[in-house]
Amino acid sequence: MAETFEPKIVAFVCNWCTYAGADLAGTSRTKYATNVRIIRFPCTGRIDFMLLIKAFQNGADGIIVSGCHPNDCHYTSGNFHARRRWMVFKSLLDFMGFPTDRITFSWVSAAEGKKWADLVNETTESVRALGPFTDYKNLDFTQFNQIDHEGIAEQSR
Amino acid sequence: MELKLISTTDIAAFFDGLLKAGKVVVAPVLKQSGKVFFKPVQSFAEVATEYIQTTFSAKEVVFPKVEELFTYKHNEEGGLDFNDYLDRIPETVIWGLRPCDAAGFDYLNVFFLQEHPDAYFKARYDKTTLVTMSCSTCDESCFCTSVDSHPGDTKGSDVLLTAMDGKYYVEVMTEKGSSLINNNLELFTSTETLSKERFLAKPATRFSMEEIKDRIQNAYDSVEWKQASMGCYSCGACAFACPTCTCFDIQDEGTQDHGKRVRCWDACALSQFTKHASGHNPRKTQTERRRQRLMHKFKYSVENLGIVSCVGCGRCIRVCPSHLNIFENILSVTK
Amino acid sequence: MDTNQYIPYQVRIADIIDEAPLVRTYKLEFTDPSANFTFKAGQFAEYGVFGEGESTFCIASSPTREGYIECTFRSSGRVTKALANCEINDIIGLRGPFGRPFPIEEWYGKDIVFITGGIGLPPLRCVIWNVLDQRSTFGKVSIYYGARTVADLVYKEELDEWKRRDDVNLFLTVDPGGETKDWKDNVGFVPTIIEQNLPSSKNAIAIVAGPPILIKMSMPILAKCGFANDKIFTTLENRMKCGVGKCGHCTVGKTYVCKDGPVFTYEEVLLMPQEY
Amino acid sequence: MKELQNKAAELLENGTINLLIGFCEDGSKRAVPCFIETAAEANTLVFNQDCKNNLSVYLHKKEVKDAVKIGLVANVATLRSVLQLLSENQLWSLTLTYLTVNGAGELVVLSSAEELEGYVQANFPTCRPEDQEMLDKLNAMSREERWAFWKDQLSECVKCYACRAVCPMCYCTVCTTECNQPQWIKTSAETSGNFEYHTMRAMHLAGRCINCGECGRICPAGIPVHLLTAQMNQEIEQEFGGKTGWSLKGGYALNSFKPGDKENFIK
Amino acid sequence: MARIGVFICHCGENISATVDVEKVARLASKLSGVAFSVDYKYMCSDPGQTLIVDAIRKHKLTGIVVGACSPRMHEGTFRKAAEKAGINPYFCEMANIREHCSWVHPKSDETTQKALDIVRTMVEKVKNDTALFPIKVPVTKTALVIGGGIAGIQAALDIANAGHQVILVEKTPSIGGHMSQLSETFPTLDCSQCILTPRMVEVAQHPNITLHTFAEVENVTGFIGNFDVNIRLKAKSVDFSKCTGCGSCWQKCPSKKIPDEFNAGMSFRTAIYTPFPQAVPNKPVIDRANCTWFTKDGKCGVCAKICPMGAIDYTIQDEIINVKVGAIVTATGFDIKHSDFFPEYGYGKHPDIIDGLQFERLASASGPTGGEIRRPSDGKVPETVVFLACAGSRDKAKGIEYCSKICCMYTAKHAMLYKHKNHHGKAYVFYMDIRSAGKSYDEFVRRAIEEDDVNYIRGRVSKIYEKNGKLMVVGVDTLLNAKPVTIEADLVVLATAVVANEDAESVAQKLHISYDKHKFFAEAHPKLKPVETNTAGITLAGACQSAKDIPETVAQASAAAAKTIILFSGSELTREPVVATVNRSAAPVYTTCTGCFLCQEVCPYQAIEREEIRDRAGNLLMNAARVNAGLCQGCGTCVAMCRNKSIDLQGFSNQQMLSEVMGLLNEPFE
Repeated sequence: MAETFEPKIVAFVCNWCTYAGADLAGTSRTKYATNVRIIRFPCTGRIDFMLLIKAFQNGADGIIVSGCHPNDCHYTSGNFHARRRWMVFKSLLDFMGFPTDRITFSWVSAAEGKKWADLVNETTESVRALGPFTDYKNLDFTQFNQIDHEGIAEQSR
Repeated sequence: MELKLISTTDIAAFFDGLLKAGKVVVAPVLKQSGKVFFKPVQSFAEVATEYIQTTFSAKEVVFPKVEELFTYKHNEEGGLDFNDYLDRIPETVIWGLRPCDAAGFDYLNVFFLQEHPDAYFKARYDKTTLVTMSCSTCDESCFCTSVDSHPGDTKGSDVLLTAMDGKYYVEVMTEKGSSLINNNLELFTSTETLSKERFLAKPATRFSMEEIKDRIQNAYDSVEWKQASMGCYSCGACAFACPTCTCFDIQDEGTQDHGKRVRCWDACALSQFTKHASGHNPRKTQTERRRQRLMHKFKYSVENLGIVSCVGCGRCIRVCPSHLNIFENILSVTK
Repeated sequence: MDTNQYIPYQVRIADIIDEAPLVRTYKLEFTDPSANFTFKAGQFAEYGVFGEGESTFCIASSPTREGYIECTFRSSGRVTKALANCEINDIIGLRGPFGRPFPIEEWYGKDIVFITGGIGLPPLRCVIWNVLDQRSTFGKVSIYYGARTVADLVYKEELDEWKRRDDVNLFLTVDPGGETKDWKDNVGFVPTIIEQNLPSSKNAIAIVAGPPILIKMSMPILAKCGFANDKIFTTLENRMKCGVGKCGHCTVGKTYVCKDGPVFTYEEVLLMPQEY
Repeated sequence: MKELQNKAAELLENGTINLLIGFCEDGSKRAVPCFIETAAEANTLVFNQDCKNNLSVYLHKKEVKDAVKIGLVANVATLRSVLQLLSENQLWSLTLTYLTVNGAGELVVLSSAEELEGYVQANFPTCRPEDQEMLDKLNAMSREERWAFWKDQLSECVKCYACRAVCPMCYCTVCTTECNQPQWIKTSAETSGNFEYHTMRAMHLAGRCINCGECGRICPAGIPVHLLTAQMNQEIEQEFGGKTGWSLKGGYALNSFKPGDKENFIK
Repeated sequence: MARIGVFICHCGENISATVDVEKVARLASKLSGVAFSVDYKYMCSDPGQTLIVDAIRKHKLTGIVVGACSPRMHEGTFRKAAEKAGINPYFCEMANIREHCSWVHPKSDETTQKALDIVRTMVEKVKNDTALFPIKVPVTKTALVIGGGIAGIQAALDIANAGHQVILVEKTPSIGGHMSQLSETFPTLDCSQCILTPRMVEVAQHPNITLHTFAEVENVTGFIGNFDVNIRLKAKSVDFSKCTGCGSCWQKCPSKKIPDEFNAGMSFRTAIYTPFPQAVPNKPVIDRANCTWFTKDGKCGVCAKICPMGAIDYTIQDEIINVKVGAIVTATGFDIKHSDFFPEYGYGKHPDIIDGLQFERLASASGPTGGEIRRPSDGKVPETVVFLACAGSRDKAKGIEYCSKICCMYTAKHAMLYKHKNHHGKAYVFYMDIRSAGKSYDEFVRRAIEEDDVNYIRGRVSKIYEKNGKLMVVGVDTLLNAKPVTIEADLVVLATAVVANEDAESVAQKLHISYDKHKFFAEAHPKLKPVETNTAGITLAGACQSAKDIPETVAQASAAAAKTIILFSGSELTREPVVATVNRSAAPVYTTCTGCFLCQEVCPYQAIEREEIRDRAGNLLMNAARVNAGLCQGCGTCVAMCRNKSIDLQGFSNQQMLSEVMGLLNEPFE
């Protein structure tokens, strides 16, 4: 492809730290890549792993998941639970051969506007390097639905 | 009907001929799991040879596990544009299915095309040709002979191949069939009727439709249903493996503006199958669900369409997690 | 090649009436004028909200009223909720008409007795209007209708109209406790009201629809009045997907409610297993 | 064998149990689950190597629950799942008696949760060698190879939900797959939908699965789904410690935490 | 389909400078479900809000999306507007196209596209919004004040005087805090003790105040209006009910060589002691770490023998008491760096290099020298005293970038006090800048320079070393073209940096409040909520938030008190309905919850309860989880935990979050 590939990056962030951190990046006019789209959760503990799958399924090329640093959770322990869940989820995806380097987990506090900007930039670059996420789209050639028939008809010619 | 012979050495050539003719050829393929599935193949080499029965039936060629009915998209006028693909289905040959599967197609054909013909099934079926292989082996799950069929049955097939040492005895049953043969007519020699008997497997006969025909009538009230269904975990394995199970669900995938409407297999054994939004479930217990399935195969379809919709392929027995045995159940409830 | 049963018509919501809590009536007009959609009383359709799916309910308007159809539904599941969120001028999908209608032609000259409760009225409304629009071709018309509370009564205006008409006997009731202070009609369960005003079964047809309990309670009374089982009609509502007797969801024994029904005589119902 | 039959008969006789869930042989001599309500039928019971089914699943079944006092012929895996279920506040309406055969081949009858716990801990199973072999094989693969492996496997899934149906831990009355407001999991068995489903299932079972391996064994399409949860359990065990189906107290890894938990994967 | 209104704000130029707001509004109108879309200069302005209200009424909108600033900024504003127009306020969502878009990206199509995507996402969310209604929670009208310094004292008195109960917890044996150590206070030079002591007494005697000295907060659970606090009453070893505070015990106590904290280590105290003569309560406690009875098991016991009241009780143990409070004022105060923090000044090895607090004690009439300024080493009156402002403060190298704020003023005060006491002595002040903003503060500094001729030298001190009995202070005078200066001093006073208490972090974690990187507690908003914390019901007072002088501290303390009193003004408070719920439905379903109760563990607020569901006959059908809306804070951890989605979070429901994701990733239109 001629023009550089612009990855779609979805950020799942908690309201109290990372969302505020992103706000701070804004108030301090820290510039960063436009590729990220933020979805706000009350707490990282609220983030359902299914949403990550759904995001990829619907065309996300990369995902950022970020919340309060350990001990700073507004709800005291949401991020601790989230951390375990992520760890298990990540290793599950790894085991299934899913490219987990497309998911960036991070802690960004309300005071770390700069860190947020850097995080977005780094993630955007790394995902751009990985290229568009197609594995998932390619999954959906079920044996006998017509799309595939065409596909096969093609090949067999 | 024409009768032909083709040598086992030429069979590959015939097969490749079909591919060359641009047909999609779906044939049994052995996968690393040790199970055999119907797959579109690119060469004769891929085709599995040693197998009693494929795990799932060939019905998914004409009735896919997921089938897109149409895509929809909002247009400028505020309405929607629909787009189905009925005209885009390629010529397909199913190779090496068993006579029981072919018999299944016979039922599917009647079922889907009666009263309100199913456009999708028809479109696929019209483009599909069945090249069936008689069974030379069987296992204790096979019981085709109990349901008025047998390992060399031509029912539903377009072409039936029966391996006779060194050659295949070819029974061409339909127009579709002969046009397939004509594709490489030079490979075939004509022959008179031969007896397949000694080349066919001998599955045990568990019962005869004749003997249960009457007793099935009041089987609904049999007390045996509970025992017959206690072991049922209520999964859909039997229905999904079955060559004649036709139940499906219709789902939308996408947003209100654009997406597709698909139909996918559903199974009467699943507890949600008949459940209303209110939570009311006409068939509350597994007993009722199991009964519905079996009664449908042996009684209801006979009453509605005059066909027993069980072809005795034994798949449901092989796949059942708790080894529920359809013919044992039928025997017990018709005692 | 036969028409594709699965491609829906597109209908525009022309009007919305809030009947009762969670219950709405939509007036639907076909976007494509050339669509010559004809149906008979008692038939149903599949109403689809794209992206959500389809839901089944009867056509509540009378075939005698042409150019539009109406449907009344209670939002309970995914699709009906989405449907309830629709606004006037939204486009929804419609497949149908499906199923066996009421044999109205066979009823000419006969008395008609309607018995229903709550959200069971919509399936009968089409027949009622059908009958009333051809009033002279039928005998006496009596309607027994009740709901849990006054608020739960649907088609309130039409109920008033029927009440005013002298060629309709409307017996309106609400369950005990469901009445409001200015409620002038009966209080009590529908069967009780029938007991108090027994209809004559002479040359008459009874049509019963509504909650199973209502049907169960009414049947003996009708029998007592001398209604033969084949003179009593009802309509079943099983889960349906395709509407054309293929998907298998609606089967009751060998019967496909969608194509063999939804209208059945009580005689036929008695022959089915109790799976509805 | 006889011993088991007699004991079962006795329990049914003296009303300790109303229903016994065990194994008997079907027409073709395969061990299949059976449900015995009278002492007379007890002589059909068998218990041997190919009695593989995890019968604890049936304890969620309405027809079975109605019996209240239930006897369960169980191997260790099954007992382990019962233990896990108890720790998850299930089976509260049942009075259970467990019949099993220990390593020495003698009949063991357990009639209380505590006895059960003791027995399970004393006879705690390890990962089946063939599974371990597969896990090692998969872990040795490259990311792409693993993806290809699972893609190929999952493309065969028809969503018959047998894996869910035979899983004692899948006792939800309404599964996420049936939640349609919103629709989390595609109903259709397209591969991506299958991926969703199996990821979801593995996540929900990670730290709860008791590795009976039934889901993999019975999968009609031959998909080794049990490997997913087996792998997860191993990772959880080494990261957070704790075994599933080990004690009545439970101790679910994903609803607890330690401030010092692994976080090297977090930027 | 819903009828959504989209309102795109220019925010003056803040958004429109980089985002093509007209285009966003135009394209938003094409989104499915959007019935109305408009852009406007200032949506938050009155006309802007009126625009919204009118649009909602005119177009019968069912929900609105405001594309403007962060919801943390104006969500409330626009929700009110929605409510005013007659729709439930929770049908209003904000699309953050300023902080998250226009401010962080250059003017470009991408930026506009992003704004569009953000709006579309919120449109999808608002479509799935549901009407929510505030939750009422009862309020316990008792306040907990942590810290008995001037901040805590002020807050406690204000709340108590408003008629509410106050529990004041102080970790040392007496209230008073740092202020009690000060000699005089700037800018008036009135005696600190004289103005403080009456307040301390008032606290002790106030009917509404329960005072717990020598006590610490153990842990805090619960939430605004309903905190549950455990307080550790450290073992005093003295029965206060018997003790009269006569003092014979500490006069007779043999272990007398314990550095006196109150005198900043410049004198000694005994093991049984009261921190200072005016202590409140004026009764002693035993410092067990230094008492031979405890260190050399059972030796001594003099105090017990001597005590006329038999009040001494070595067996007293720490006691944990539990209190229920509705609000908490955090006034834990500050600490200062000590001279050992400064390598260049010899790590505090030289006794005559002291910190400000020590100088306060030297200057204080109640101090070790009775108010005469004598140098610690040999008790001589110093002829030359050098004061160093900004010792550590505003020094990146030392990791303290901030200004300690009070040093300039107290250094001037110190210099003055010295001059007043020794008219012939010389006072030098090394400073970077003089920060004397504040009422009659600069005048005060001028007085030091002009009337008391204190020599102010603008410049830093590079090092201090000893040379024949003198302290050689080496620095530069940046005003005299950076000429190096060396001053022979007898005493050097470092105005060391103000820092957070060392236990600040653990206190914050007990209270579940956040803190900045210097361990000062974080206010909820730097400008608009300088007193509140992010945890509802907990406020800040004084130097625990940042360095403050006394008037500021007192002001903030009163503010904190005011916030608390407001909270107590009603018998119940209304809370955001963003809480989790476990689904319920009619028979035969009842609920989809399977009662595994694995969610109970994850709830930080113990908000998940068990409910037994029974049929009409009373048979137990199932156990299901239920959320206590009063306790639930809406983190949603349980929601993500629940396997079959039986729990959902109002305002962040599964439906909402999923449709956000879907909406976000739907192909960008046109």
